[in-house]
Amino acid sequence: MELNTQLILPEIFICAMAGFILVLDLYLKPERRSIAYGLSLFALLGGAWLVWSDFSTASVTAMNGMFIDDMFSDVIKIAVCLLSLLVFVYSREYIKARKYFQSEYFVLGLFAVVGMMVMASANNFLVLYLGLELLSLCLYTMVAFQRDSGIATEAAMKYFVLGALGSAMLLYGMSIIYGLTGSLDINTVRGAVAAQASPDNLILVLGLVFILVSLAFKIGAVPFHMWVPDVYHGAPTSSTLFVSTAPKLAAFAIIIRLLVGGLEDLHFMWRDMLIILSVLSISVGNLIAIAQTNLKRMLAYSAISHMGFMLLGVLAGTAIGYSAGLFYALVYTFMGLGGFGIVVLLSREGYEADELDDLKGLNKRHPWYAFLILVFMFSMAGVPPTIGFFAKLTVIQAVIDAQLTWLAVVAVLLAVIGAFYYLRVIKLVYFDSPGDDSQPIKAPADLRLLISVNALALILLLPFMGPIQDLCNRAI
Amino acid sequence: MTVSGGFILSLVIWLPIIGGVLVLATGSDQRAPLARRLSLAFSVLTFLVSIPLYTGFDTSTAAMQFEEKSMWVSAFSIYYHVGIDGISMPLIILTTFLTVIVVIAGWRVIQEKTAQYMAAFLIMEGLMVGVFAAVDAVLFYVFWEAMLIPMFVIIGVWGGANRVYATIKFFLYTLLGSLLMLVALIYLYNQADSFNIQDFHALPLDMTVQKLLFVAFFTAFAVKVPMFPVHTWLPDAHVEAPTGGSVILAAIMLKMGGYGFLRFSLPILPDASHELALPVIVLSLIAIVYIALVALVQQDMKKLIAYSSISHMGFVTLGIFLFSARGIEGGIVQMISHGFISGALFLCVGVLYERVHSRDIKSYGGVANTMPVFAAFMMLFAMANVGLPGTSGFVGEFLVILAAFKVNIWYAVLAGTTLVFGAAYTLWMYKRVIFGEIANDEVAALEDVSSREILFLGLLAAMVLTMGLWPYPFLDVMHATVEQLVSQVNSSKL
Amino acid sequence: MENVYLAIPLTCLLGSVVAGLFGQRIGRTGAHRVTVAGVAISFILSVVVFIDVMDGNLFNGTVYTWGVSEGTVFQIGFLVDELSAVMMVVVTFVSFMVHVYTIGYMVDDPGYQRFFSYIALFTFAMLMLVMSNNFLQLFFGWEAVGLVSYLLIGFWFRRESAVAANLKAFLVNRVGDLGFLLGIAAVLYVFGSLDYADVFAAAPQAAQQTLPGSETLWMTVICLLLFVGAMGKSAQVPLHVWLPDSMEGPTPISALIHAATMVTAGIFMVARMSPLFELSDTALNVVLVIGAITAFFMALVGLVQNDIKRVVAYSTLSQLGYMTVALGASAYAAGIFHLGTHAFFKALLFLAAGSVIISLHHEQDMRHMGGLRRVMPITWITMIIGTLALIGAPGFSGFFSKDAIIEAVHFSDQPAARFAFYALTAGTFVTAFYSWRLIFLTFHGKPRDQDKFDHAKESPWVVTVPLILLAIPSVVIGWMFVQPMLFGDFFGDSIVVLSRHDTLAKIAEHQDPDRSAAWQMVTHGILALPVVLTVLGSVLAWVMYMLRPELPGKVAHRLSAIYRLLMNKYGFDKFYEFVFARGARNIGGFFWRIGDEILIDGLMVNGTARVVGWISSVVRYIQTGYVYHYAFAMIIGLFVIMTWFLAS
Amino acid sequence: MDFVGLAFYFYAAVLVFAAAMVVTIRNPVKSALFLVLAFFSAACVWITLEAEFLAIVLVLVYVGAVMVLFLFVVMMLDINLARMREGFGEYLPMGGLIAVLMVLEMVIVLNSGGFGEEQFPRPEGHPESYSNTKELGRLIYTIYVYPFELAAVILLVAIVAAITLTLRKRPGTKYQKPAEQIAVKKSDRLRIVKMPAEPPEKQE
Amino acid sequence: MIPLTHYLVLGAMLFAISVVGIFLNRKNVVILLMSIELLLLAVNMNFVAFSHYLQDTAGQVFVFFILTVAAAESAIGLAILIVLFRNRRSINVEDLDTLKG
Repeated sequence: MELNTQLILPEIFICAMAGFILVLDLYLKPERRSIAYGLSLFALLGGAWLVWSDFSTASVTAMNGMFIDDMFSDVIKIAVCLLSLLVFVYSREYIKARKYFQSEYFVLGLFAVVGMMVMASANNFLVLYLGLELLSLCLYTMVAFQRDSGIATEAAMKYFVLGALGSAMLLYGMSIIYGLTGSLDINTVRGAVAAQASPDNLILVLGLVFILVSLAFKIGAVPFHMWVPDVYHGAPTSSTLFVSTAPKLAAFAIIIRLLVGGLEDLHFMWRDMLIILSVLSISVGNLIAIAQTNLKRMLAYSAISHMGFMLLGVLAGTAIGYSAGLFYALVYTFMGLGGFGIVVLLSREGYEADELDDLKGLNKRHPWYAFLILVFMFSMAGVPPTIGFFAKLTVIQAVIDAQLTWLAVVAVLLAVIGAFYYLRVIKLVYFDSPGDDSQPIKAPADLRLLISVNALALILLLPFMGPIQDLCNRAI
Repeated sequence: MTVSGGFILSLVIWLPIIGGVLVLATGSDQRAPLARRLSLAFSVLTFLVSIPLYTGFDTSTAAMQFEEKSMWVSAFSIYYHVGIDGISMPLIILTTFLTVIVVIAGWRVIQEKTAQYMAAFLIMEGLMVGVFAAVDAVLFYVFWEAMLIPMFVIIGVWGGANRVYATIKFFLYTLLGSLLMLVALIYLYNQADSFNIQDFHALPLDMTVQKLLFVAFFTAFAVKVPMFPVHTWLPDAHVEAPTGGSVILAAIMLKMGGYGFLRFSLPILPDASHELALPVIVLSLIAIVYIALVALVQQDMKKLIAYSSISHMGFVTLGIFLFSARGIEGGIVQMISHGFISGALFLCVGVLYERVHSRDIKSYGGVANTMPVFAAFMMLFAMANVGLPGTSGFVGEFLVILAAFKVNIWYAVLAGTTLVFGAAYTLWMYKRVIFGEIANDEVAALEDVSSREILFLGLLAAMVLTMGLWPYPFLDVMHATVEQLVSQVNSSKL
Repeated sequence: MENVYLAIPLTCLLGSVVAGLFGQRIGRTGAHRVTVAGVAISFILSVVVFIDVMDGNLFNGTVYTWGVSEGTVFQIGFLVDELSAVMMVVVTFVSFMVHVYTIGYMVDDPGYQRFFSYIALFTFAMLMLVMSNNFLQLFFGWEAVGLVSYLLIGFWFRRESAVAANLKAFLVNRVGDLGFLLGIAAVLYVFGSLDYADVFAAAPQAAQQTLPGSETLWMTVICLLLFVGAMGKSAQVPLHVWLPDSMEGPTPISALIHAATMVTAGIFMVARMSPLFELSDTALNVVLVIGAITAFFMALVGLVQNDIKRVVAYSTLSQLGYMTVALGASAYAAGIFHLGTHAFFKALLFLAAGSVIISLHHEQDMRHMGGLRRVMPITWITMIIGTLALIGAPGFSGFFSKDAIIEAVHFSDQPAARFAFYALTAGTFVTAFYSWRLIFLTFHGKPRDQDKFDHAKESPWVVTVPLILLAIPSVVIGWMFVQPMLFGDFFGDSIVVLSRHDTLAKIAEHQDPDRSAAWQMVTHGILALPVVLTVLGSVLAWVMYMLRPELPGKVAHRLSAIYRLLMNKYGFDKFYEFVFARGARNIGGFFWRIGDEILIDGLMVNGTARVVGWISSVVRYIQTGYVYHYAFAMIIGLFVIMTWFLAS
Repeated sequence: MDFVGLAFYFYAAVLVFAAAMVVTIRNPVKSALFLVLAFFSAACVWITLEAEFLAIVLVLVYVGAVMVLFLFVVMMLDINLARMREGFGEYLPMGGLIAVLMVLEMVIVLNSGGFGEEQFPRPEGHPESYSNTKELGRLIYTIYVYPFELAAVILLVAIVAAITLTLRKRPGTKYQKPAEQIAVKKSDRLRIVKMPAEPPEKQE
Repeated sequence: MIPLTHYLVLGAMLFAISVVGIFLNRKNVVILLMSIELLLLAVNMNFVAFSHYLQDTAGQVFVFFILTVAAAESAIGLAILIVLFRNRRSINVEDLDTLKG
């Protein structure tokens, strides 16, 4: 019976803060809610700091081996905390303007973060499942949080139903694996699978397929992507921000935990499945994105294609590949954050700036924001000198390294198609003349500052690629 | 961090970029004059800094010079590694020189978002120099792609009516090409375990691989050059781009393609290059003849010059794929001289456009009556474009034709037709625009070139003549490098 | 001495640059002073050099290295030998005359300075051409004179006809230059050098080299290619079409460039290449045929022209034909000799015609002239002299050179020589006819345009002096040079003739070495066929234009078919215009519209874009918005993947 | 076939039937009730697997709580049953096909050995002393304490979520506050004002 | 005696039925939620069966937690359902189609 409670201190801390905020909220006047907001920021910072403070280089288990704390999990956790922090800052004014600036929103956010952290360091099917559910339940609620918005609730409903279906599939897969291996502990499973891994072990394939499909669903890979556009589009942008960023990392984490940690010996099987999924995701995502007129929806499809690229890294099945995938996921989350952040930035009370045409001629009105968009778009398109390029570089390198050059070629060709709609955004921003709407954008200073930093980081971090890459390499 | 010859090269790369950022910082158009002066200062400074690259250049060796090398991404052994040899050095000087010209040229024309315009050019200058200077493949690729962004914006923002179509076409065309190249580069990395281009040179590769890689590189460079049949982005881009944009595009960006062939295709894939030389040569000849004929019927001056650029670049690719020192040197000289000539011609069109706001040949005629000095300049550049001996235009074509004759008489004959066709479309345009009675009131109202315009046209004229009458120094710097290149391309890797 | 050589062209260049760049500042007089001075100096120096060369001081040296490639060194340098010395004198002298003449001719033209700058530049280019010691520089000068000719033909750029003519001239020349350039490439390929000395030295060894996989001699290929260049510059059929149109340029130009010097560059070049041409009979025969055709048929066209300058222009064409034939017959010396004499008398004729033209205020149509001899005697006299020289009246310079050529062809045993001989002999008749026709129509009979006639007056001294100065050599030069140039060893090694080709030597055999060659030619020539024909032609002209002025119309009517053919200049212009000019444009348009816009852009580029757009607009409807469809998609996805991997 | 077997097959049949009814029947109330049936028979099936505690929990929690919740919601929302009647027969064959195929495929796989009798023989029943409940309890509170805590968090989230989503103050509704009613004083209700008598207006 | 596979088949059938139920049902969201409950039930069936045949209680523990989560899930589901109903005055699945394309 070994607990090593100090290892799960960050999770405990954030939970405690969440509970505290919940209670505190009862005694807060509505106009003092900012305190809850501030506390939640503090909670996230604290959590990140706690993880950082014992940033582990070796992997240690706790909670009777259900919890694993290694570098990978720490990287993920810190990233998750920081991302969520940014999300909160970005969305503050937005939700204020939409009259649901409630402590519960942040509390749920915090619990979601806890869920993600649990996923990041899950060493047991059960824990992994619970973390996932903790996250999902919070997300469903956050999507539905703008109660008076029809599309938000519709999105929430779709998300809920499909999400439940997804996790059910995960469970089914787990049950099969459990049946075969007789254990829920990932390490044990690994051993057992290694023992009986063979192409003609149909049952193993069955379990694998179910798990894979559910994972594909969580990251929104085609053909399990269909919730993504609707949810991203329907949810209030603040929630979209949240849903589209940190959870991707968590999903990547469980992919690593399950496929790599647990079932790596089946790589020869899931590699092909992932190839199909990633090619489909990149192509379909990019293709449909071209036809979109709504910025959030377009970004949703772009997210799908990006996840496809991330999978490229994973399916390589090599250390390089996994670290490439990790790097891609990290980079993507920050790009996506910026992308949706722009929508938040341009929106104001009673006005959602989520139609592409709302961006027309932005350069004339706000050259700086226009420049930010430029950076985000080129980074998503993977054009140097942005980090987005390096993300693509690493995954493609991994793929070619795995003797899948043809796949790399296909991927880049599809990337060209993808580049088109990013360019179209820039075209709207720079080349078109502004529409009638010429209201000044009054975003809070902290939002302006952070989003600028966010954008510039995509370029200015370039000289520091080396350390970042090394970090990813060692994290795997 | 190993450095030979100080940080001049880095300075040439980053100075303009920093300058561009500063210019950008001047912001609104109220402070446009400041932006102009600042950008002029930076461009001139950069040019001055780049002079030592020529003066301090050791013509005796083919090795990289002014090298700087420091670890960038250890995980992929990517270095910040720059250096120049006889091929890249002239092109770098060309870049810094023309940027000055472009800044001067944009002085009065660009009235809105001046800072952004100037900044774009400065930043682009740095990036282009980076492309020529990069010794590390990834570094090369970063500059190569990044370069597209400012050009994309320049064409899109300050371009003409159909600019959006043109600029997106331009961007996607080039992106498609270069992404395939990226794949090729990474493949090579996985083979050589290093992104250093020179290590690629030494890498043994079997034929099929070489062919595939060749195709990948070829798409990238052929689009940039541009070669038939992937040339159609160029006329559109040129027509829509502002004068400065056209100048840089024609004068330098197109050279990237030729440079790429020399830096990658030939030395890394010698056997594939030999194997596939014929198609490339055929395409080049098609470009020379076909495009020249197309140019003949253009009504739009810029389009005409754009097509003539394609036709002239045909000589570059032709020369390169003859695999003889003379052909390659001819190709390089052609690149440089075309840089001056096409730049000058676009500036001439710009001078007219600025006054009449029309690129249509029909709306001119008898300009010589009102702008004699301008007419004289344009005559010079037209003749240079025709490839008249004594102008830079002749040197490259001459060498390439000589080299082509060696390989196959008919190459030389077909290439030679440019003597006639080139003269036909250039002088016919000149005749319709400059000669004749004054066509309309706008022409009658023209006033001759200002001292500022005389300045940049004169500078270019001087270069065109010097290079035509005494190409020795230009050829001299590249001998060693080209010799080495030829030996590389003629030694099989199989 | 090197500095002298250098000074000869550079003084002209200096004059040109000064007049061109600072023309506005130094003014008209300044402009012509500086240029005339320049040319004068180089004329004097040329004479000095000529004498020096006569003393046997040849020079072959480098000025500077133009460039190096694959070990081949391209240099700019001078070769001063007999041949170039002659050319230098001729060029500078005529140019000098023309400069002076121009002062009067262009006096009221706004482009005064520009004009002087041009002609000085031309002189420079021409000198570089003749003094060159290698093919590269030869090509430089070659193209440079072409450029200046282009500029000068289009000097009056407001005139549509002028700018059309100069474009035409440039393009046609370019066709020739293409051949020339390829020729140079071939030379470099075969000899690995572009230096005359090296090439000529190596020529005999290379004589038998054939093209890979064929019987053709490299030498033939080289010579033919080079000759194509000569055809362009020296306006040989079928590349002659530009010369008549070039008369759009001011008359001094016609005299200097399109009669005396530039057009003879081709002749000079072939003579210079004699060591190569001698080695290829094929080439020589081609030269013979082309020359003969030009000589005769262009003369015919001269018959029907009414523009005084065009008559002279066509006579120039035909005379160039004579020279070419001389080359073909390996009588290079004769060719050069005729080149020299022709330079003088043809320049004289042009300037005289120009003098007529200005006195009639730029009236060029002979049908509006007549009876001018009374008002402008000097012009009349000089022009008569020029005519006599042109038709080859015994004793005049033209007689010696032309007769020598005909004789040479007569003795040549090249297959094509017989045809050439007949063409040339017949040519003399035609020449005499149109030359006298010009004289009679212009100076004799009654004034056909009274009011023009009344304003007509003799030209100022700056015009007439050059006429006189040109008239003198037109008469005497034959006597002076026929002996050394044709039968003496005047040209030394600068011209190489195989003994079996040496027609001039054969002529010499038929002569008594003790008596002066000139005198023998006269006595022998008096009764020879050419002179007889000349006389007949002259008489016929007198009959038709003095005695029975109504005859020409009748004849034209009777032989209307031939007449029209001649008026249309055998339809060359129309043919070229239709086939090349229009044809090229149509093909270009086709390529552009169909190739670029429809196939590549429309189909490949935008086509792809459109397809992608269409696909996306279709695919997006998969996203129906119905949860059950989403669920369905998931299930199907699961199902398919499951089956796929269970099956495999 | 012994009693256990009989019970299993019987309840399994009922379970499948009930499940089918749940998804096919039009009326949500009925399908909710069928779901109850399904759960109940599932519980019985689990009994045959000696999972007594879970069986009971299933009945208590689901049949007792969750299903009630469902029914409550169904009743609360005035769903227009008329529209529910609109048939979806046309999708039935398709759906049925998929279902059958899936089942077939999975059955094939599951029977492909690996889960066969020899690998997984029916274990002997536990001794009387064995308590499934106790066993579970021991595990949950010791080894699985971490998941247990997480489950607690999840439930908390559920509560928070449910409340924040559904709780609302209707603007129209009126509330009584007895405390205030009792605490009223005269002064609150009655105010005495002095005002000068006004002279009648004169009219002439 | 009953072999393990029979339990698994039962689970599979339940799974299939409820899955089909999800995309067969176009009228009533509530039934979707019920299908989800069935789905989980199917999974639980597997786990219980395995845990019995493996003689490993972990499976049952898992089921225990699944039940908990399922309860929480259904609570939230119903909450969303109610919010939806308040917005739309309908819980008809076919009405949930404003987001598409």
